[in-house]
Amino acid sequence: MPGLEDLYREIILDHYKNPRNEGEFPSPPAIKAEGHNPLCGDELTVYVVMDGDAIKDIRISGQGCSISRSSASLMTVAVKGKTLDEVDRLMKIFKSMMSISTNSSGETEVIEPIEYSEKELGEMIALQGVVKFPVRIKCATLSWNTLMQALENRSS
Amino acid sequence: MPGLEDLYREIILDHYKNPRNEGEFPSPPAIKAEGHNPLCGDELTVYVVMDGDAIKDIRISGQGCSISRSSASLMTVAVKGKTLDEVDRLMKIFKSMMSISTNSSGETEVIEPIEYSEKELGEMIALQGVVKFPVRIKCATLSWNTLMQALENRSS
Amino acid sequence: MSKTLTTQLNVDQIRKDFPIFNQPEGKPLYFLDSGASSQKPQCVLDAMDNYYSTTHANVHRGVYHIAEQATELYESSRIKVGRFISAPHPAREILFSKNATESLNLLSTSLTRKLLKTGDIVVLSEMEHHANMVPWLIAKEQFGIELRYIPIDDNGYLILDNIDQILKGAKVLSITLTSNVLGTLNPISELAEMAHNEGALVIGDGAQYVPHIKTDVNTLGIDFLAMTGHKMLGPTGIGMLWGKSHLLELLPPFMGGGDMISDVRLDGFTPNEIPWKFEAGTPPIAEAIGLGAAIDYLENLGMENIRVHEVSLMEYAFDQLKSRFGEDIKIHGPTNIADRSGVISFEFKNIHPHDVSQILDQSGVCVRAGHHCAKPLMRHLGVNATARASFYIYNQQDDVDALVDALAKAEAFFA
Amino acid sequence: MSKTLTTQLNVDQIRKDFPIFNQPEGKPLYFLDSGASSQKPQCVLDAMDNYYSTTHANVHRGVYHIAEQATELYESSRIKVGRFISAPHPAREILFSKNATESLNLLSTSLTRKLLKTGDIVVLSEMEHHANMVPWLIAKEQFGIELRYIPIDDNGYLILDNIDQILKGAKVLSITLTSNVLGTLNPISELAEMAHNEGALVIGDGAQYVPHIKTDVNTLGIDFLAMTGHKMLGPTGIGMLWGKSHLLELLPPFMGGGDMISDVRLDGFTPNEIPWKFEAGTPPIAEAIGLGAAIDYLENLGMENIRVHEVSLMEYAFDQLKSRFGEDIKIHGPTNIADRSGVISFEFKNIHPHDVSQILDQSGVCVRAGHHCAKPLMRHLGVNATARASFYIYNQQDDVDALVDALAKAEAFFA
Ligand SMILES: Cc1ncc(COP(=O)(O)O)c(C=O)c1O
Ligand SMILES: Cc1ncc(COP(=O)(O)O)c(C=O)c1O
Repeated sequence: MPGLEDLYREIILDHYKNPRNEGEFPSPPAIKAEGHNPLCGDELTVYVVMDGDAIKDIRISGQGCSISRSSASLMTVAVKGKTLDEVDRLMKIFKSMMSISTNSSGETEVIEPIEYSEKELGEMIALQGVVKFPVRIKCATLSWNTLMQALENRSS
Repeated sequence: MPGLEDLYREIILDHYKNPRNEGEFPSPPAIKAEGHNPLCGDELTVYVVMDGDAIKDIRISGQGCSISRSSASLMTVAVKGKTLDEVDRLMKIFKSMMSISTNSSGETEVIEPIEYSEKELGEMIALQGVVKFPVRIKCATLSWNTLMQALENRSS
Repeated sequence: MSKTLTTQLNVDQIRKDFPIFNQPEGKPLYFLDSGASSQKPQCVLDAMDNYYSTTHANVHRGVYHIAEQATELYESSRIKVGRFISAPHPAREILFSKNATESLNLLSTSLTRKLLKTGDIVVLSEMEHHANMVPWLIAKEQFGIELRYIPIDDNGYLILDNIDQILKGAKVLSITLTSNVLGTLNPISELAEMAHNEGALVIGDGAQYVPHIKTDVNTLGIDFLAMTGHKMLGPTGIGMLWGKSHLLELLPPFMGGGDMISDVRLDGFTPNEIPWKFEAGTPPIAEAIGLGAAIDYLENLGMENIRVHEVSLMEYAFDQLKSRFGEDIKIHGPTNIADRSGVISFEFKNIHPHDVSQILDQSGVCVRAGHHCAKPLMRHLGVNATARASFYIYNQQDDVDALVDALAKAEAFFA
Repeated sequence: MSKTLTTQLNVDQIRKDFPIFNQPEGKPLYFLDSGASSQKPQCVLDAMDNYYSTTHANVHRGVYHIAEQATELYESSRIKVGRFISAPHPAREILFSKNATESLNLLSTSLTRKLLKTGDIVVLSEMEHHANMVPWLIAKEQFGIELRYIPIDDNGYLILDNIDQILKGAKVLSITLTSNVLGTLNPISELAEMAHNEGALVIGDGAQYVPHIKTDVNTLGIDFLAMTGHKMLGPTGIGMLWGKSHLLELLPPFMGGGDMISDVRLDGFTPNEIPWKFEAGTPPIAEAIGLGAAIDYLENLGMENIRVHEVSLMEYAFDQLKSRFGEDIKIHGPTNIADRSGVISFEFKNIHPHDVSQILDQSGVCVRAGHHCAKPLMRHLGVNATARASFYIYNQQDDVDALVDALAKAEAFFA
């Protein structure tokens, strides 16, 4: 059985206790999406302010467990200022990291794992231990899925 | 495991090979009912000619296994000439004999077992061994249930 | 600190019967999630293994000996279930399904096929499990029935002030005997009487009740009772439904297939007699047999003793949790333990239930975290999730102590 | 007389794995009723016992370790099932139900809720098991869909002369891959192609096929496949349904309850993602795990080898029965064994199948007698019932010999 320290790294606890980019933006103009985790009922809302092809600013509000909230916070830091292509790659990298147990846990999303360097992950690497706790993967991916939803809402 | 001789007594084989009161009556005036065994799909039709309160004559047609057909044949012999009250008692006696394993086999009909002497059963006692083969009880009771149905059709 | 429990159960002895508590290299297992699914005693596993190893065959259709024996075992489990809840006609009034959820879907479907029409009113409560809510929401979507809900107050009790109004004209009242989140024991026989006075049928969801409290459908005064095997020491894959025989006879079948018919033609079919009319296809044979063994085990302990044991554990737990954590722990539902079944849902400081559960797990303490399939109730409570500890026959003071200690660790961890 | 079988299976070894064939004081058991339900190898019982003894807990909802492990085991069985039939997306396209019957009811209900409307045509065949007939008869009764049947000829083959006509305008073709009475292997991929050309969805009933013949849903070319665990060495209480993912996504849920929702409000609900959308309530967890072990066992033997073994047994049986009883035995279905799966339905002299089966039982020979849940087919054959012997991996020449000898005894008894 994997230990707690695999799950709760210092970075995670820090982002949990001091979440970055928390709050709301008026929407519109900000694009917005709501996501929730059917396992526990946690909900969060993502607000994105675009600047052309890039994410100019992002905020997140809602409730959640330490994994869900720290992952959201880490995500905001990672994507702010990035172009959509960069964000897409980050999302794929993140999902690849999370998908290690995709098959055996029967996760719905079958993402083709991609090659990446640890450096690209930045602080998000702290979430690596989550894969040893398959039930929590949904907590970690909630914010990403909601961001993707927001970006899709934009195009439609 | 009970042996074959419990099930297939000589009397049974005799009534199976030489069924009494086989055939049909024009209906009306004869009252008639069709019964079938959902287990195997066997079907039989009972024709009853009443004389006031008594069964004047009875015939049976259809297909069935040795137990079902011999029981039907034995029944016709037992009820011919009897009043409805007598028939009702015979039916209850027969069901009591069959109901020994009623509960444990989950039979649908929960008949209050009644007291009776073996003499009242006559040749029908040959069917006593059927209770050791719960699945076959439905074969043995098919003709009786169909007769009851016919008598009910009459009153309605 | 170490008040002793008031119990007739020999828990040490009981735990020996459960292989999961006796693993060779087992770390301690403080299993406080029987509300989700109970553990199984060896005798239940043995009953199934024995069956498979000596006399497995499909039931109802075989003339040969082992098929007949399989049928006999299967049908006698039906009777055991019936007697367990004092059903007037055990052999005819118990149906086997796959879980309580199917039992409730069977009812909602069968009732809407025959007895309910557009605009008819079905009354539920706001504390229902999704299993007794979503089937009715589907019926609403499909057939236009209307739903009314009995609200709940801040202490987790049903608000009965306007109950006359709510039940007025209702065709069905479907309600849980006890809440899987709050633990509230609802006043079923009173509600049933009121509903019957309105001409409504009454369905009880007994999933959380029947495993813990001596159940008599006659005194409950209801018409149907849904149950599930895996929460009462039985295997997964089996649920039960009790119904009054004249109602079961009236209702049309739910699923179609083998065994539930008396005749099939290319253009129609005639249903079988009850109870088989409601059992389409090969039933959960081994599971019924395992459930029968579970019922024997429970009856041997005595359902009254089980209740006393659980109440005593609850008292101890309330005591310990409150004295250790005071205002830092908030327990949902009635404070009067006599009004509760053995579940404790709580909020602990500001720590998310997922995190609570995960940290408790490190100490071998298993509690559930989530919405407990009762999202409308969660919304009422103003939370997304709670942590929930629930008790059963194999739990003891140790389990409560471990829970309290592990909570203290969680407190420290997230401090 | 003693032709040897063409087989890669070591049946002596296989039989050692099945406790029912190794009972201490066991009389010989010639089990020829696997078509109704197969026996179980020890490894299947062990997988379930192990699960219950080490890591049982309810799935999907628990954060703690044993709940997580239970979920992992349950979900990995899903993937095993998917791979076993070459499903393109094993994790998303396999649903667990309680039996093949539920799988088919799920489809008939879900399809009528969304895709079918009054007057829409569903095509079946006249050789369907009640499990693939009664659900559609219910849908007909409830929603006014119309049924057409592909007829069968005297040799037990589908009559395809007018198939264009029959499929014209059809919305669904639901058909068995092989008849549980006649043994006929139907030309599924051809039929599927024709049905697809008409824009119809194609459902295969694989209950009698998947346990015996290597199955690849892609080459079959169908859209849905219903299966059942207990006929393929698995436990009772579990069925499976494969469906193309985009279709499963399109279809509304069948039953409502826990786990199949993403959100529930007092006035409505949002379904979960596939496959869970179709799994309401606590699923058959241990049963899925047992089924996983059964699939491992079958794959280890090799599905191709199993088919060769059964064909060889059938050849031997046809040979023996015909040479011993000549015209006194009438075997239904195709005479070409390559066109058959391993079931032999027969009439023997004028002896009623019940009596045949009962007398055979005295010699330890288990065959089924009855209408085999195919009453319309029985009517077509002009009988009320047949006796049926069916083969599986643990059967051998001995079983056939015992059948023949016991039939001779029955002949003598009723002479
Ligand atoms: C062809 C066919 N379809 C469906 C079924 C139904 O299977 P189950 O009873 O497991 O639902 C059977 C088995 O009886 C069958 O032979
Ligand atoms: C109150 C209540 N009703 C119904 C259910 C559903 O039981 P099952 O999942 O066995 O169908 C549960 C259990 O989760 C429950 O707690």
